[in-house]
Amino acid sequence: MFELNLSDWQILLVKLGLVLAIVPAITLVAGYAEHKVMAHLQHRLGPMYPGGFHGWATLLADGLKFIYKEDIIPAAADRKVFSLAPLAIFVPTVLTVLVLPLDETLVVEELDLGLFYLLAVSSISTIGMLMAGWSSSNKYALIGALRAAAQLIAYELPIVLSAAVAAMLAGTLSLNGIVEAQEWPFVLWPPGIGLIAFLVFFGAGVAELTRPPFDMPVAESEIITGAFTEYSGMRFIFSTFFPEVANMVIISGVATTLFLGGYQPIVPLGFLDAVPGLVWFTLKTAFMVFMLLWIRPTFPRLREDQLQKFAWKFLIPTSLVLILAAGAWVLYAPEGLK
Amino acid sequence: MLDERKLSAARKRTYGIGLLKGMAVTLKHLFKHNTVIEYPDEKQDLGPRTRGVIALKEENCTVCMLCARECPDWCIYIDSHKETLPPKREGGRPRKRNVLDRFAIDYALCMYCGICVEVCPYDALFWSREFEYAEYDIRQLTHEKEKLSDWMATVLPPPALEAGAEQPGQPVAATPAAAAPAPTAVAPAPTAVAPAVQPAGATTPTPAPSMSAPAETTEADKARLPAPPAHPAPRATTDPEAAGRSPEVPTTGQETVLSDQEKAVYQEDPGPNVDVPAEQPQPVALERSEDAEAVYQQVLKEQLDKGSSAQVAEARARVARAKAERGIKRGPTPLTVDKPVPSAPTKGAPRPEPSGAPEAKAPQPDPGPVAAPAEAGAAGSDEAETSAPAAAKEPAAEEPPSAEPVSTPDPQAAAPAVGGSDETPDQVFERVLQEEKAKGSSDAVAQGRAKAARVKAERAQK
Amino acid sequence: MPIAYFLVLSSLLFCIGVYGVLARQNAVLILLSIELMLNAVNINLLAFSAHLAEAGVPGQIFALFVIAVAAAEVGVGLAIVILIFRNRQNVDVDEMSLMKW
Amino acid sequence: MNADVVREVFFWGVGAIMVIAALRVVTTQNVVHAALYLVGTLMGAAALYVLLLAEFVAWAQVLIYVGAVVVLMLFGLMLTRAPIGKANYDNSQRPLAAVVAAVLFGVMSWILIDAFSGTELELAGENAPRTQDIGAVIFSSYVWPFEIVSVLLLAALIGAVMIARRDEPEADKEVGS
Repeated sequence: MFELNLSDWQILLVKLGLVLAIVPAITLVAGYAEHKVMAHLQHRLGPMYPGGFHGWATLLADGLKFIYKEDIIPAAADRKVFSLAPLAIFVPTVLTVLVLPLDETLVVEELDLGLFYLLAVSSISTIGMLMAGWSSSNKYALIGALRAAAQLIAYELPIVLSAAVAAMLAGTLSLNGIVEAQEWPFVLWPPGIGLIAFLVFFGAGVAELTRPPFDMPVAESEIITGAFTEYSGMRFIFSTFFPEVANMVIISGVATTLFLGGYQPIVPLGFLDAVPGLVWFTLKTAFMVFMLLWIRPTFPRLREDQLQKFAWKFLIPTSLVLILAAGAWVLYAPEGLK
Repeated sequence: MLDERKLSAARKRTYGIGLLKGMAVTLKHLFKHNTVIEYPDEKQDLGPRTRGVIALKEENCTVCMLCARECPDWCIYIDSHKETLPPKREGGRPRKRNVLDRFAIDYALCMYCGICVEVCPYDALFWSREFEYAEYDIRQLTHEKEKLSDWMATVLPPPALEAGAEQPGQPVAATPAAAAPAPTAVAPAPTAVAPAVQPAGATTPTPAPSMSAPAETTEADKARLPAPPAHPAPRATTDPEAAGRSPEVPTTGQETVLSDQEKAVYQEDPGPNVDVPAEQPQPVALERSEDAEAVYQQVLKEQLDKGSSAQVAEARARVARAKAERGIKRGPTPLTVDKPVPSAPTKGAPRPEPSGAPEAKAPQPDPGPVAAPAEAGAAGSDEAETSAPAAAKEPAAEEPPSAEPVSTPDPQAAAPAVGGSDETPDQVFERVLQEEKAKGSSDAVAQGRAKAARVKAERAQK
Repeated sequence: MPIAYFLVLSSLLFCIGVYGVLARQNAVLILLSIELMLNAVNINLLAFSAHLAEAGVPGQIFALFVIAVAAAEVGVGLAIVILIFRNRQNVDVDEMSLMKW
Repeated sequence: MNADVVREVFFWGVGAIMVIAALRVVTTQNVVHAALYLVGTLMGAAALYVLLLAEFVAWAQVLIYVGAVVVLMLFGLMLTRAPIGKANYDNSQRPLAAVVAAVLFGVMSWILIDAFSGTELELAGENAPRTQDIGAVIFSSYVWPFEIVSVLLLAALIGAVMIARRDEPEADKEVGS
């Protein structure tokens, strides 16, 4: 190995550069998986041509196409806000990746408050949605933005609350600490609480992604592409495709970290320890991504009121009860069971 | 009855199970083989009636504009001009015919409703299965008539008739006149369409002339003239191409299936150059007009006697009754022969007149109107003089199709004179102006018509 | 690092907030200005918390309480604004003369 | 580079952004822009909290202020009236308000500088309070204020719902629920 003498901020820059390179790459892979998995779930083939082998280069071709597309800003739009909105969506997405522990030591920036940071940063993108929708000067965009904001705020709560359950059980907000605190059989322990918290987190996560069946904010049959109706070219990519797919991976990664034991081996067998944690993390995250891809073509879109009802009348009460249960478990569970 | 409470209770019991079931369904499909046809590499066998592209049989087009008018998208563009043909016989009337200059369909606008194909009374438009005509430039999607004609080669034959359906050509074959078409049947059919178009074609397949022979059409038109003017035979799916058809064989070239009503029309007033079918189904029209119900019964009986299926017979009888009722209501008012249709029969249109065509069938119960279009069409022919007496009986007679255009009140009728006389355009202008004034037209109208006549005359000179 | 930096910045933000509250007539903009003032207070609290580190973290806790109260204030404030807008199609505080007789 | 210099540069950069954004909040003639400029101030404040070793408060600021309060504000603006382009949102007291604010700032900063001019902050990482200290203090010494704040939040929640709720008795009977 070579030795490099880098100061702290230089290391930080290198890490940022790596993240900025790797996140889009992972997004491309996940986007391609989305095309293919969804196609096969629907008896289709998905992209077959670009790149030769099963259309592996489809998204590269798509990206090229979007780069070459004209960047249109509507005449009546608020230009400044309109151009900044994709940034306000894209940057928080990248920033969330920084704290995900891919392995025991493989984490860009290990924060004491990892979980809190993650939840805080990911909540910023809501503003980007509102900016995009309002500045487009388009009623569909505005309706889409308001729907998106209402949905993101509503589902932020069950996400935070169910993540709090994980933090309570682990006794820390550090993501590494949460992973370490989990033991086989991860989700199923403590009985009931873990699994339900995981399901609540997962359900709210699907809604946070504004993916089907919770894609009212971008329901194309009513409001075209919602807040991004007026976007084109790279701005469109950075405000819709990229955050959606990247967030899909990130939510899966967070769910893996919080509930599925992160980089720990799936079953506690001695010889499996030889496998690097990154592999386990990748496997589990890929499984979660597959679940998300599986859900998408399976269920029909909810109505806006059903969507809100699901959040406020089902997920939030459930997660509040879970918090009580988790507290009781932490305080009163016999020492042998914990 | 569904008990709502039970239902909701059942829903509650299975809360979440439905979601899992749905997931199971999609998962099952993940492992099934795909059903995709990888289009450019493999092609699906499209149904024979696929609406791919509309083909134009140019020779059949009479520029009646029905397709352009009915098109919901207004994607059909038709330009035409009138040509004056010399009279066929000495002393006859010069004839006019529409010549198609441009026929274009803008497939960028077309929504493939097929209405143009449906309304075309002369079978000039067909569906073809071809669909791969995408272009890089949207302007290329406007297919001009050459391209539209090229699609004709890809038009499939019509589907076989239903069992028990009336075979095309049967009634015609029953007439003595049917003997005549024999020679035409022998003629080779140059287009891919013709043979296939008539499944029962043994008796009547009409030879289609080569589609790319506009030059011949003048001759062909002459030959086609005697075709029954009032009966475009919309049911005939073949191309009723008349080239090589003798003037004496009016109906046979088309495997035209004449319904009884139609035949009845012939018999009432066959027109000068229509061979009356020998079958003589009795000119019952006069009686029929008395009572719609009687008409119904009569037609039903006739049809059944003829061997039509019960359904067909009933349908025709109903049509007859409806027409009879309408005819009674309307009374023997003249049909709109004097309506200034683009190519009124009086101008010697060599083809059956579209505007007259539908009406010709209508007035079956009422002999009065029936004769009008039939004659009007006939009057346009070179044998117009022979029909003059008949025409005189009709309201249309106020516009006698004589060779003397000076007296014609029809504004458009001014035109025939142009080709026929040696007047200079200015003379034509003056003359028409005088005529119009004499007729009592307003100054503006008279001026306009006169100018139009002059322009036509100028064009004719060139 | 002099604590005065933070304190002066805090007072500057606070005064900007005061100006906003006094000079604006749109109710939502007044709410925004109040948020500015609350933030100035928070900076102040945290600066002193850092200054008095040996006393523990009461400054941070108070900042958290301020944030929580601010959230509650915004919730109720916006509800009032929306109610007024619904009744009067206007959120101008100058025209809110409901209490005047 | 000296850590103190870095901190100072960081402070001046962030402080400048905050002040400019705050000034735009109170002067811009576009309500949505005002709310978005407020985001700049709030994020700057969060950055300063990190500088002041209050990481937990910083992320709480981002989560609650940026993620919820500003979004709520924007929501409220768009539900009331938020035209693109300029409109007048100032009243006639602008000069007076400016004078008041300037005087207030003058007095406050004079007092503050006078009182704390020599005081230096120790911002090195080693004596930073840990998050678990905050938790421990909140749930011991400050448990009553904490409970009161939670009741306040609940009251605000219910109050907001009751105020903003439309009095339509018909709408209460929801179909099929």
